[in-house]
Amino acid sequence: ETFKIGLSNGWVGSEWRTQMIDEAKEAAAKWKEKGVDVEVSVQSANVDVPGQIAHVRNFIAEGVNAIIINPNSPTAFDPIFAQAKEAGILVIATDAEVSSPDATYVGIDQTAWGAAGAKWLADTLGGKGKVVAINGVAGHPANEMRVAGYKSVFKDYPDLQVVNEVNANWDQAQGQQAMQNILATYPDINGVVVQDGMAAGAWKSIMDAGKTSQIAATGEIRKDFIDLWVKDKLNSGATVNPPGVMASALNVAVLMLQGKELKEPATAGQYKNAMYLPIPFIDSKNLGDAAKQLDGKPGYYSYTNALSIDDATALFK
Amino acid sequence: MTSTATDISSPRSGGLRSWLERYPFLPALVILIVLLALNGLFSPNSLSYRSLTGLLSTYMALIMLAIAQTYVVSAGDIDLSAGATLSLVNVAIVVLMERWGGGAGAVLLALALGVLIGLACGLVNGLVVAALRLQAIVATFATSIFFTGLALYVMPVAGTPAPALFWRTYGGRLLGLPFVFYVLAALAVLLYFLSRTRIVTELLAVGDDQQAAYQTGLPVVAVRIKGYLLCGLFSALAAFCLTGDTASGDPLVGGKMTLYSVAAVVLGGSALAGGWTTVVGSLLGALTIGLVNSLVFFMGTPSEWQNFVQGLAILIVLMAGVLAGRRARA
Amino acid sequence: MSSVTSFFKQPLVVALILIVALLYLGQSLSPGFASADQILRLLIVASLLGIVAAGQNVVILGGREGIDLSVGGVVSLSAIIAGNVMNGADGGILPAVLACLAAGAFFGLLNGLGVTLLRIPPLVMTLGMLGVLQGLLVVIRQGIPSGRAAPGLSAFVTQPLALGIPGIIWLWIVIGLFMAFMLNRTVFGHRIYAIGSNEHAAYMAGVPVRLMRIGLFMISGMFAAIAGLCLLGYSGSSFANVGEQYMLSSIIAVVFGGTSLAGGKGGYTGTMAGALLLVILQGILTTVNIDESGRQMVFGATLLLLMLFYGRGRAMRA
Amino acid sequence: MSKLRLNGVSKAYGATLALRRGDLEIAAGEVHVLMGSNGSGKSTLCKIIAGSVRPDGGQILINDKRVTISGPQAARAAGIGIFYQELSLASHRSVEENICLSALPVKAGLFIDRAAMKARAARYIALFSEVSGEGFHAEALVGNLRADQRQLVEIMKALASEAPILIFDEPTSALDRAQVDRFFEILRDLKGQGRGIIFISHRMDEITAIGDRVTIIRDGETIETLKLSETDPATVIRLMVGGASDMPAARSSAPAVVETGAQTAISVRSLSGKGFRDVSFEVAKGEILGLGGLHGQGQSALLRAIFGASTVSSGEVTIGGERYDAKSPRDAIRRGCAYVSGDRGRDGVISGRPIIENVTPIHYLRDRLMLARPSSLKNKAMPALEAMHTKFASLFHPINSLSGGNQQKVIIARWLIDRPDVLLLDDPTKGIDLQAKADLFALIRQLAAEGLGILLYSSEDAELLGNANRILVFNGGSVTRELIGDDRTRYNLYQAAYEAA
Ligand SMILES: Nc1ncnc2c1ncn2[C@@H]1O[C@H](COP(=O)(O)OP(=O)(O)OP(=O)(O)O)[C@@H](O)[C@H]1O
Ligand SMILES: Nc1ncnc2c1ncn2[C@@H]1O[C@H](COP(=O)(O)OP(=O)(O)OP(=O)(O)O)[C@@H](O)[C@H]1O
Ligand SMILES: [Mg+2]
Ligand SMILES: [Mg+2]
Repeated sequence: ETFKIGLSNGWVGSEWRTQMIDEAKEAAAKWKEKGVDVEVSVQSANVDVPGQIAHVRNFIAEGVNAIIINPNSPTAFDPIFAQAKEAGILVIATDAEVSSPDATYVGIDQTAWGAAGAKWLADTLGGKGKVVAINGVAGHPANEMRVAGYKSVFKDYPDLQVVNEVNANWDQAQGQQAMQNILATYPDINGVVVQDGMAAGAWKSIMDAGKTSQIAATGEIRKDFIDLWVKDKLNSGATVNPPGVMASALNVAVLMLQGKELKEPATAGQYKNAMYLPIPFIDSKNLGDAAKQLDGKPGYYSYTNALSIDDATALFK
Repeated sequence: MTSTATDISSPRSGGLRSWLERYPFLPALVILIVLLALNGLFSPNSLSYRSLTGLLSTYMALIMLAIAQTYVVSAGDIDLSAGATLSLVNVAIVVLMERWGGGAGAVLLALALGVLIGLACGLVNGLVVAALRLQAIVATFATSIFFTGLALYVMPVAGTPAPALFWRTYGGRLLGLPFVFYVLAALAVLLYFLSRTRIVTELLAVGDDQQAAYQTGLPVVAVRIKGYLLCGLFSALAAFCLTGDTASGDPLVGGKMTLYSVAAVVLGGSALAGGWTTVVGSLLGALTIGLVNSLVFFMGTPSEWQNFVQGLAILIVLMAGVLAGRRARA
Repeated sequence: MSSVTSFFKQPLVVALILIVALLYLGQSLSPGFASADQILRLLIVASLLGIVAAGQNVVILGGREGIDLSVGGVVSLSAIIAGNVMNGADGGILPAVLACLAAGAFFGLLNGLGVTLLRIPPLVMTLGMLGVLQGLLVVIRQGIPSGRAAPGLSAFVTQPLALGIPGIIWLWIVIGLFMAFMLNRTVFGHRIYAIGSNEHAAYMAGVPVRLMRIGLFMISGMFAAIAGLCLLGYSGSSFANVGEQYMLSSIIAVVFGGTSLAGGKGGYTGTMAGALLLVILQGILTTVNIDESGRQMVFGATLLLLMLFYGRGRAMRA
Repeated sequence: MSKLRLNGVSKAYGATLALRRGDLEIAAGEVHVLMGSNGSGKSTLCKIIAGSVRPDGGQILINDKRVTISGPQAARAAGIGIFYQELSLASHRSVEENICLSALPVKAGLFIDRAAMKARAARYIALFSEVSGEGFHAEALVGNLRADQRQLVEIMKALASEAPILIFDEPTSALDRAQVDRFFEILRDLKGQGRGIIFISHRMDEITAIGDRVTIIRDGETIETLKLSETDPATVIRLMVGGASDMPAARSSAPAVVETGAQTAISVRSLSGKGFRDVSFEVAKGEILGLGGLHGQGQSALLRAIFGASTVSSGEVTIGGERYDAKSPRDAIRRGCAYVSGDRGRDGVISGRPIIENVTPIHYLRDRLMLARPSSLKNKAMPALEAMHTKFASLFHPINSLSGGNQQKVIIARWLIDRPDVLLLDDPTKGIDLQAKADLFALIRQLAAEGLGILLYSSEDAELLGNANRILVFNGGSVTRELIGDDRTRYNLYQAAYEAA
């Protein structure tokens, strides 16, 4: 059996994205051992939305069997996915959900991701105190879902007060600067909900201000940060959005191409086309394990996990 | 007045040079044809009727945006808010179409309002740049932030779908031909008539030497504002095309397109300094960007090198465009 | 009387007045904003921007629509190079500085060659170079083990060095003095203004125009590289796209400082104030609790409003 | 009834009082000459009438009715057409578009009526068809034209306004004799049609040839209006410079030929390049070699090539006996060459920068300076500026605050700080007033006497005849005649220039 799968990534501004592609390629290689020839064809470069639509067109022209996309927009691909489907191509989105009924989402539930961090923080703070949130790019669906996630949790903690929410565009330095400004004007905060790489920045500011012991904040999953976490015994908890999501999506895609059917059809999420993967969580309890997994990896390498072929097979009839 | 002319150059207009003077987009056309050929070489499928139609419909938005940019560049200005204007119009028309029920009437009314919004954005830019005399690069960057804020206010998160009527029309066929061909034809007619208008000549004269144009008696401020209005208009049209192709609203969709629109203008053979521009060139330039991206893929570039090769290819094509364009004027 | 008004029309004076006003506003909106500690921290952030803006400044002063959009890419690249060269060890700081400066100078050289030999407009050349740099970042990150700052570098950026003031702020002050001296008291500085205001006349007066312009882009690349190095010290570890935010903000800082984008007019002292102004404004906007859409609208409108104080073009009618 | 009357118009640029009290009265059917030394406010006055400068006070009356001119557009509507001293052309537009730009003919309210535009432009182009030179046609891009051709376009543009009041601010500064003659014929025609014409020139012969009345402006103030037929040049000049100061030396007799045997300063052998070919000559130390002929016959091109600003295709140049191939002006300057261009806007003025930075760039290079110490630079700059009698408030004021002529003096002064061996003068007096010209030529002769070799190209015959020891007449890019000794007459110069090449 031979399957040709196109991987499209429209933004290369973070190491997480390159790791995502690498892991997906490795996953494809693993299928060889099972006698399935999975050939991946990758388009990964900074493009605008039309540019990524062109990615999909290129794949259609190339005649791939399936397309796995980390989309630059949740909604912009509806017409082109329809065309892909017409051409008999399986479309799977990962990392960010898409509205197209012609695609399946395989990845984590970003709302649950946001909620998990918030839950940890609320419990850590004993359900009371002052909290600030440092969010990603306003208007970006993944960000808005995560925001909705933490809001839904904090709603249940009346003594927990969110005093300010700012956006630092998923940029570590901007996260650091935002935290610094916040610390100056809200010297008495107890907790911070912060996403991804910005967490490293925020923690840097917290440490520079000498407030490491007074503040609990969510963390992130790169080795550099985990090392710091271990060394300075930070009061942190990190929800994991593993870069392995695309590898998971690829395994699911191959099984679907083989004509297998999901035990539970992918009907979750706001667009009723999602299949959610489990979301790992790192806190003081399993920090050691996480650190072990990352041992010997470069500093920007993210803690990861993915559905193995067997895990994925188990999801199918 | 530091013109590039020297009084020793012989003012002969021979062969190639006079061709280039008349059709400054020729180099861009050559580059485009070469890229098409290369794409076809690596992936014959990419030259199919279907693929070419797809290329056109996907890059129609960038084409419109590049043309929008060309009009302000003509007058020696620049608009870094073109992409944000596109986003704003995109979310506004999607929200309006949805609110009004998505029927034909609603679609047309929303489009009409979209044009007005584009014009309004153009007017704001024109006022701050020409009337208040702020420096175009920074002032339009500031307005781009403002417009993005507005777009986020109108639609806090991407997601609202456009009515099927709208995008099915745009992506569909009419009398056996893809609808984008009609869009292209209409665009060609519009550009032809615009090129014959007084305003375009006046924009170019202003871009050439603003003080001289003023002393000649041209209403420089009004002319520049009109340039921004044209830019706003075409940004709105770009938003229509994008909405047709993406069938949804996204408050951030245009952000990355601004710099590509500037690149497309230069690729096409226009002088960024103003006074010498070609809308046809900008159209070709936008397609060139699309083809470079595809070519990098079809050549089989390893994924980690794709961004680099793409950047390098665009830089090289930019250089080629500028060099050829300069030959035309030198 | 007229000397009083002209005093208040100087960009630097305007910027300083605005800085004080903004700090006051910040303090009243969110108490604690103008505390000494916070001002120092704002100064650290401003100095990062200010160092990038120094290079941007000379390129803009040199005219011919001079602008360097590739600074963001160079900042990122330099942070990554520095992180790997020093790899968390103080002994690696000096080699890292040299490596970064070399890289910055190299890409500046490429920009300069494109602009002078091929006569590509700077906006286009440096925009293209930015694309190349972003691609290069992806490529080199692939095979790279680490990006950690040396403790010495981090301390230099974030910890007090002398008189309670961090080293990076001292560095910025030194750069400010150096720039003022270079622009006003050296032949090189005068020549920058000369090529900025009338390139051809400068050429006819024996100024090595191309060499100069290549030099300006190299200076810009090197300042961006220094900023990238300091940014690594600031954030502790390097990551892709660290420098992205400096592309347009460095230009805004220069414009806020009263330098004309047309070239040949302006200076660096104003730019320093401009950088500080921008950082304070962003700081205030972070601390006030409003919606992001509102924040962006306020930010955009405030930028426009502040620009009204400077950099307004000449009226057509004298 | 007067077509145009100005009463006490004034204008200050910051601290500089450009125009103190401008009074002027133009009658129908006259060519009214404005005379005044550099910086006396002539251009300012014209620009006020044309609406591109806002006056601070005073009245403007057109046909005896008080008007407010709010801008160039309003001026046009009020019936005023103008030729700007610094031109107002769009270099990437064609000749015809430039001519019609201010009022492009439209049809259907939107579209340019190209046929109408072509027809209109053709009328004005035809006026100069005999003298406009090679490469001049309706569709040529203005940027591709020579300086004199561009000036013709500006003239056509002014004429195309068909305005009852026409202003010409130094329209002839780059024109050759034939072009000037043609222009004057047209002016006489317009006069016949009853237009009121303001004409500015620093050339006395032109003024007497075309003017009816002259208004003299000194230091921004109207001094007097005279009928030219009732006065003589000496009176006019006396009024211009003010009673006290001495008159510029009356046209001195041409200097003698430098005796052979003097050392050679520069020698040029079979030099060819863009715009000139096979030019050979030698200039002795102490000699002033004139380059004559019509405009654009290769004189400028030759000087620029020697200076390294354009390429040489064959031949050689030696300075002081040494082979010299300047690849750039920088090279040339290092080897003791100096070049003064008449096109100061393009080649000279570093606009917006202080006067001191405009005087010192050559000194920086010759002395290989790294640091710029204001005090020591000032000591160097002052004598050079004083030698030119430059008027300025302070060395640290921007050069733009000076009038055109004074700017030119600053540009010349930059070459005098460190003495060059060879001085190339490319129409150096363009836009300089009579007094300054006299100063300049006195200086040039003195420099020659000190042993410099000087090459002088001038579009004014009198300057050549009065100062050059020898004159090479250029035609079609090569030297067609050499005038020595008593051959140096206006007649011979004229004849050689017009000979078919
Ligand atoms: N032949 C020329 N005629 C007029 N202007 C020129 C000429 N050559 C160059 N220039 C102008 O001068 C600028 C710089 O020229 P050029 O690059 O030769 O100087 P440079 O190489 O820096 O000097 P040098 O050779 O002394 O080091 C050009 O961009 C152009 O505007
Ligand atoms: N834009 C300006 N800014 C400041 N001062 C100016 C400006 N234009 C002219 N001036 C000053 O106004 C005065 C008159 O200048 P104007 O150009 O009218 O002189 P002019 O009589 O035309 O001289 P010329 O014969 O040299 O052309 C001069 O002293 C000049 O310095
Ligand atoms: Mg004048
Ligand atoms: Mg050179």
